[in-house]
Amino acid sequence: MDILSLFVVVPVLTILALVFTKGLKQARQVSMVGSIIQLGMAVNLVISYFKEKAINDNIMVFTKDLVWFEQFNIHYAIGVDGISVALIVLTTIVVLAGVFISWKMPDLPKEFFISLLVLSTGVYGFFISIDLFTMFVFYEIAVIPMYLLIGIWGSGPKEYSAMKLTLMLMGASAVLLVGVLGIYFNSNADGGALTFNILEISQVNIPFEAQKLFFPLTFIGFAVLGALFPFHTWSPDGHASAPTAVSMLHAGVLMKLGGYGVFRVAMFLLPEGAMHWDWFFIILAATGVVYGAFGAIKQTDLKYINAYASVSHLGLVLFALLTLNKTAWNGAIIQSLSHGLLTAMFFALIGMVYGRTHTRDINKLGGLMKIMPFIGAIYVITGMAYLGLPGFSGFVAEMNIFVGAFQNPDTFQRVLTILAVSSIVVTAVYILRLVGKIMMGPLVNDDFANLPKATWYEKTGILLLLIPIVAIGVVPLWLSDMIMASLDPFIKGVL
Amino acid sequence: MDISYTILIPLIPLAVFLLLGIFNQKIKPAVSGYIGVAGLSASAALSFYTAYQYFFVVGKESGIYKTIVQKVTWMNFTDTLHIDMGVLIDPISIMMLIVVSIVSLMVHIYSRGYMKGDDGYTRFFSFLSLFSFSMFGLVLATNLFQIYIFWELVGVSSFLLIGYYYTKPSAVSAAKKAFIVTRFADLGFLIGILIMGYYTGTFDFETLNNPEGPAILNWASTSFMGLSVITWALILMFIGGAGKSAMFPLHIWLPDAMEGPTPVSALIHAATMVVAGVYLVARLFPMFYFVEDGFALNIVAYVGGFSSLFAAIIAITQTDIKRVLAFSTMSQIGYMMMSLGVSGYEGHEGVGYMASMFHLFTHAMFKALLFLAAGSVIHAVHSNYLKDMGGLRKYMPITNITFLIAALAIAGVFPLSGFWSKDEILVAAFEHNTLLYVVGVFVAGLTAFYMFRLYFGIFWGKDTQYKHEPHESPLSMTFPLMVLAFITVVGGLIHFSEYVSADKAGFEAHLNIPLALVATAVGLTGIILAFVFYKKENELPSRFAHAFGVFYKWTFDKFYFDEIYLFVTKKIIFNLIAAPIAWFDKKFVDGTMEGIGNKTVVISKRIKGIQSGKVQDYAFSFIAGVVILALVFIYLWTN
Amino acid sequence: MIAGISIYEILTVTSFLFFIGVYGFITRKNLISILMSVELILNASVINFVIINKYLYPDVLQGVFFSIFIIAVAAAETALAISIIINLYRQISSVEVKDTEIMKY
Amino acid sequence: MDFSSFLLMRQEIILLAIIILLLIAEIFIPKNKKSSIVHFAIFLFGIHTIVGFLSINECSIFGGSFQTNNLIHFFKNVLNIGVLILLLQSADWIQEKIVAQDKGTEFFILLFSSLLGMYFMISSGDFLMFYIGLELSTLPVAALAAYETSKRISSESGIKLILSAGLASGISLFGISLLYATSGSIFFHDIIGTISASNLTILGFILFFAGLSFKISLVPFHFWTADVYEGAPISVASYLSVISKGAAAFILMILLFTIFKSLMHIWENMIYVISIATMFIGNLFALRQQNMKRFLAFSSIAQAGFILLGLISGTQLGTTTVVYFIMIYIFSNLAAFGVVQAISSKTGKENMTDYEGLYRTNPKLSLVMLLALFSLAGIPPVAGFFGKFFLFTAAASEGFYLLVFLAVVNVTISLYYYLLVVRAMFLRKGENPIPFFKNKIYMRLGLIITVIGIIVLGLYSPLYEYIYELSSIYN
Repeated sequence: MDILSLFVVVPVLTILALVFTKGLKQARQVSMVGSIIQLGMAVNLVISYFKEKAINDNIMVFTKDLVWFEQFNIHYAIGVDGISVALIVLTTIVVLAGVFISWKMPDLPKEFFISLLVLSTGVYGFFISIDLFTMFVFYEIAVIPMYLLIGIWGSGPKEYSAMKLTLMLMGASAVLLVGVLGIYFNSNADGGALTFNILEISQVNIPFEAQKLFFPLTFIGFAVLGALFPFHTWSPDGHASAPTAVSMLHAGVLMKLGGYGVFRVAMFLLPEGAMHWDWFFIILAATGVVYGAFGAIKQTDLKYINAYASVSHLGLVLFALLTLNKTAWNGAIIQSLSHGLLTAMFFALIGMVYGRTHTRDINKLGGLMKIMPFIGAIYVITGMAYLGLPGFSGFVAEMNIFVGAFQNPDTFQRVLTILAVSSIVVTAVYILRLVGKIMMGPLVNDDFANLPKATWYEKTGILLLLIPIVAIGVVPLWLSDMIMASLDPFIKGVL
Repeated sequence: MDISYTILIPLIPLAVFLLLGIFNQKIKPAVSGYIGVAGLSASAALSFYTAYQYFFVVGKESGIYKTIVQKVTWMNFTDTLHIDMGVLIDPISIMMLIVVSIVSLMVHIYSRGYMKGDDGYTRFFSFLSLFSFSMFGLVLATNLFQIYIFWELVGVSSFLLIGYYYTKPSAVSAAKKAFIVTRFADLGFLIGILIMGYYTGTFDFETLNNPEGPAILNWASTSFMGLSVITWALILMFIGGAGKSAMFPLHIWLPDAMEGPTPVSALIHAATMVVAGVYLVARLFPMFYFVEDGFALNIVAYVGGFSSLFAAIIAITQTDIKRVLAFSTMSQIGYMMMSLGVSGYEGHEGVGYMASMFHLFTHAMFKALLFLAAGSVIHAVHSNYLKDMGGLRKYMPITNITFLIAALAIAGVFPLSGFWSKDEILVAAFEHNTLLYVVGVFVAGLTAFYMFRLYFGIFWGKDTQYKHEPHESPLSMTFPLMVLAFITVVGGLIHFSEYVSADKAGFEAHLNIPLALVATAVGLTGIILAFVFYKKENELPSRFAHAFGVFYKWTFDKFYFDEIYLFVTKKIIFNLIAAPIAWFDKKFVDGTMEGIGNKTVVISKRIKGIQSGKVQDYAFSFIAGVVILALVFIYLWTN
Repeated sequence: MIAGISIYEILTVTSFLFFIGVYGFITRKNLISILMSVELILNASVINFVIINKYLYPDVLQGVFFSIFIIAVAAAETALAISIIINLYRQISSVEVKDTEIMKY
Repeated sequence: MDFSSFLLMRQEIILLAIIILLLIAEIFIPKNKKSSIVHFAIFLFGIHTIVGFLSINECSIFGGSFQTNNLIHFFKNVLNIGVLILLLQSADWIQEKIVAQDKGTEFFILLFSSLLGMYFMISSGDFLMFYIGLELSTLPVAALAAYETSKRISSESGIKLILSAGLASGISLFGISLLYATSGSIFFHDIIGTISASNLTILGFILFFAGLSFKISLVPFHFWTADVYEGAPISVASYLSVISKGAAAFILMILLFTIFKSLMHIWENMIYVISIATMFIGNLFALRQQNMKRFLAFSSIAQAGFILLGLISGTQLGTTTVVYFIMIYIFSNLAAFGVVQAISSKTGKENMTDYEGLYRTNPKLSLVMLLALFSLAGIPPVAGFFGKFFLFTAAASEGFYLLVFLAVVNVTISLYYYLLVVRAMFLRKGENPIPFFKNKIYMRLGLIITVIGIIVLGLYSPLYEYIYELSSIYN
């Protein structure tokens, strides 16, 4: 078994093992073991990646290619570059943290963990695929468990949110499907065979007319998952209703599929289309950055705040991708990682607060720092990291994006860049409002005075996320260089 | 020369911070106090050692203090642009090291007494260490991005410390305000950095500040709206500096920041962090000076001058002693800015630069002293307000004396340190800009007046009856007062101009006797007026207040700037932007998506009638379908 | 071949027959009548087959055979339909088409 | 033509033999042992299904009236498997409800006759054989629909089916007569040579097409579907929706790709329009159905719209994808109907609200339903996704991107109502959930086979390759 396929096989085996478990205890232990194995594999992958990269300068390493549907030239083709490695590591971390956070899952635990792992299988598969078809398959596998996860284990208007989320995402993937087919049927433009293989298609000069037509489809198809304005409305409702671990996984990992897909498929394969449509989508993305931030100011539900914040932060990812600049791209990938970790952390914390106080309304919360110092402190730290404080991953990402975006002397793009940069102030406003309201100030509700402190598994989950956030923030060089090195093939397309 | 040991200066407080932060719950308060003081002492010792090495052993090379840089790449942006982390040693960074380490150490020691018995004792020390780390890092920064990084970190330390009493809503909102206002200013800073990075291709101070270097020589190559982009960058960066240094109109956070514990006010909001803006301008002084003939520098000068006047006027009417000191700080920083703004570059021309740095140094000492003394008073009477004080000289002799020394220093009375530095500033202003000179002198008078209003109000004035008899603070608190008082007395005697100058060559500064006399006279007038008004409780102040009428009220309400900001944030941003966006999002964006869904269901309901259950209707549709298909495909759509 | 009558006349007749059947199917109220209308439609086709065979392609008897089969199948169909109608009548004592509308929307 | 050529009709003959055997058995099995007829029928049909997999030669007998080739043979096998699953799923119901009324044997005989009709229909080489096959496949089903003689809706569904079918076959016949008029032959291979796009031919084609569309229930010829499904016994509805529809779609495809090939410019547009209409109407109606059978009826209408996407390309790719999709569709829909059947025969409940909380009481059944619905909706990794994706690929290969786009919009709509069922089963707890029950062996076997099919058909690519090879004759 090759190093990459394991990422699909191990979760599947874990799922099979879960089928035979009974009760919460067994289920969570099996999931934990499975997730820890995944984390170990991820670490191993990073090490092997650096080793392999030293002797192998292909775009993708660890490639493997098995014919699947010969007639369509569909292959099970896998391979990774620095970007996918980074995102795989992110996924393993968030999944493991998610398992810890779900340690006390009262209702249908087995099914919960199975769904969670199905989702992660889809995500892994998506990140390792270099075949559009396989990628699409995994994409949908990753999205559909959300319906059950939100619908069964969620809270509030969960049925509505689950349906909305699923339909919007699947609607997007439907649009994407047209785009994928369009790319496929133009992949013989240079006279070769039709192919789904990303690397092969990237060598083909797809006719401009086709690129113009299919770029928006592909872009929107993926970007909806990346919460592109104005297709983001599934995300606040979805996050608000989802159980903690699902919010974590969804915002932390699943939404990254959007940005990754935009980059890996839409922009890599249709560079001319990207340049043609750039002006339009970059307006949407920049609007999303500011819009999401302002949207977050007004919300009173913790999860809504975070969901809008995600719209803003992921808007920044899309914005960075559309600036067509290597530094900004680097920033976009780091932002994906950073946002993944941070938002997962936020959702975990929100889950802990909610689990204790049973409310997410910030007007009903206050002064919690005194009662749960650990959670409070981490909340403040996460807030600070979220608003781009140096020393945390968010800063590294944002600076790359801003510096990169600024490398284009075009006034139009400058204006949008400054607009996007200004979001850091608005971010500070809503984050501080949040932290100030719920953690600081006097205790608003005396019932809260005896709430339990954080438990060991909660702390473990939190630390799992915190460590990489700080690591990226303090020593960004290795990550930044690893990603940067993988960006060259992309930049050739648009320059 | 190997200066890598200087990296320890910031790293030791960082280690202390991590230690105290992570084991917050486990460490006994007393121990954490000692750890904090010990850490800072080590840093201070290293700072002094570095200063000694630099100024007297290795720093000077052919008459010029060289800039020593050691750095490593932290992150790469492009082939040319990257963020480095390292240390940069030159006269002003050394000077700042000294300032920060002395004040910080004193505040650490002081806090052991001041904060005794507080719940968050360990937390407090860990935050102080975090701040010290950040401030050292800022001071030692080698490039724009590094300074920005630590700039943000001091901002957050400030946030944490202002909000130290986090259960107090006023403290929380003050902390938020401070952070958001400075963050807003930092936006300017960041954009400035981006512009600078793009057009000069570097973030390094060395390259940027080289008068012969490309950054300065090519300033005119690109322009935007009539000004060089570099000028724009400098202006934007100055906005960042102005935010942190509480220059008008970004000053509103500073008075509120007094919600933090008093040692914090002394350290952050008087001596060190708030002068970061001055330091930034000084750090980039060659650029400010050479690019577009000092256009940006003029802005610095006027903003500084105006702020100093504005703050001094407000300070007169305030009744919260910490707020008076806060406005005083703002006023004095305006002074420094003004001084930088009127400075030249070479030799004696650069007296403004030197004076500004000198004043930064002396001001840090006496303002920290003032705050700590005020803290001592507050500690004793448990109130911030002048009305609750009076006649305290009998109870707190040491505090009284040290406060008096500091007040005299800030009023510019010979031979205290404030006299010397203020004099140099006025000299610089006199030589370059008469208007600003007049402002400077007037502000000097105002300063003397409000400081002594404060002094008399606290230590003399009415004989207040105290519930608990106030008593002198413990040694841990008075010791720092005495140390700082000592520096305040002797600090002026340092030949500052030999060490710190714009062109780094050093020059001989002379006392300009006439100007000194004018300044002293004005200062003494202020003191005497205050004496008349406030030595004994009397009717004069309220009569004068009446005489000024509306103007007094405006001043008392700080010219309604808080209200304006509140209006902008609450009414405009919150109600006119965020609320409509939230509404728009719900109704339109989400509404559209919902609408698509709902419409589908509605359509589905509407058309249910065609499935009528009547087999004849079905047959009719069948036939109609056939007929339509036949008509369409035989006659209309035949390709 | 019928003297004096061309294929057009006969086809016109069968078309009329066809449409009468269709009209009847759509308008009659009684299930039996509707069934008869179906028979009309089938008969129109039957005549069509025979006539086309006779007039246009007289050498092979495809049409004629086809019509025989149609008649046979139609008989089966009618028998089946009648039996279902009878069963329905047993339950609701009616053979009106309006009584077969309980399943709708 | 010697006697051995009858062997080429092996499947038809065996099926006929089974019918006769059942008739004989009906006579000889004593009244109190009538329930054994179910085992007997299933056993015989199982044998028939297995024997069906023996390969067969391409042939054309009776002067071209009857023809068969590997693809047709393969498709017959698919139909066999479908019917076998159907029998397994309805065995309990037949035992309990039908045999009790002493109508068990007839049920099988009618069902097999209908299947026999389909064999002849898809193997037909001329319009006569086609017509007879069509009627043979329809009329017994009408009888079956009205099988529950005590239920009014069953009779109503029977009468609706027989009348609509009569009308449809009448119109179809009229069309055939016109085609006969213009081409001079009822043999397909003759027609291919003479057909041209004259107005009369087109009219004839449209009339004929309408008749066949009735069976596939394409809009606007679909109205009978929901009512008949609702009223008919579940196994009959299931049979109509999968076997009957699949066979009709298959023969439509063969006819379009062979004799009407030269009219492609006409039927391409026609199918384009009808496909869109069918998908939208089917989905929009399915949205608000509460009765599971009605729900599945409209869902199957929408699925028929998707099948047209493969037809429209008119290529080997199209043939393959259509056959592949129908096969997957048979498994998926049978799984869904199987669950409905299981629940209905135990509790008599057929409404979506009755399914609330099903997962908590009957997890396995719910999972089968989940897989089936996901497969119908086209969610990977179950087979439906592959089927749909390839259909879309076929349409896109000829440049029908807009059609594909509208189809994927419909996939999203359809996902909505499939998820409504999932919602009822999994998300809701339900005040009065269906209590746990254990299925009998036949039902379990029937469901397991469908589940295996749903999972394996998509992931196991050689099957697709195999169909592709078989389809090369319709290139």
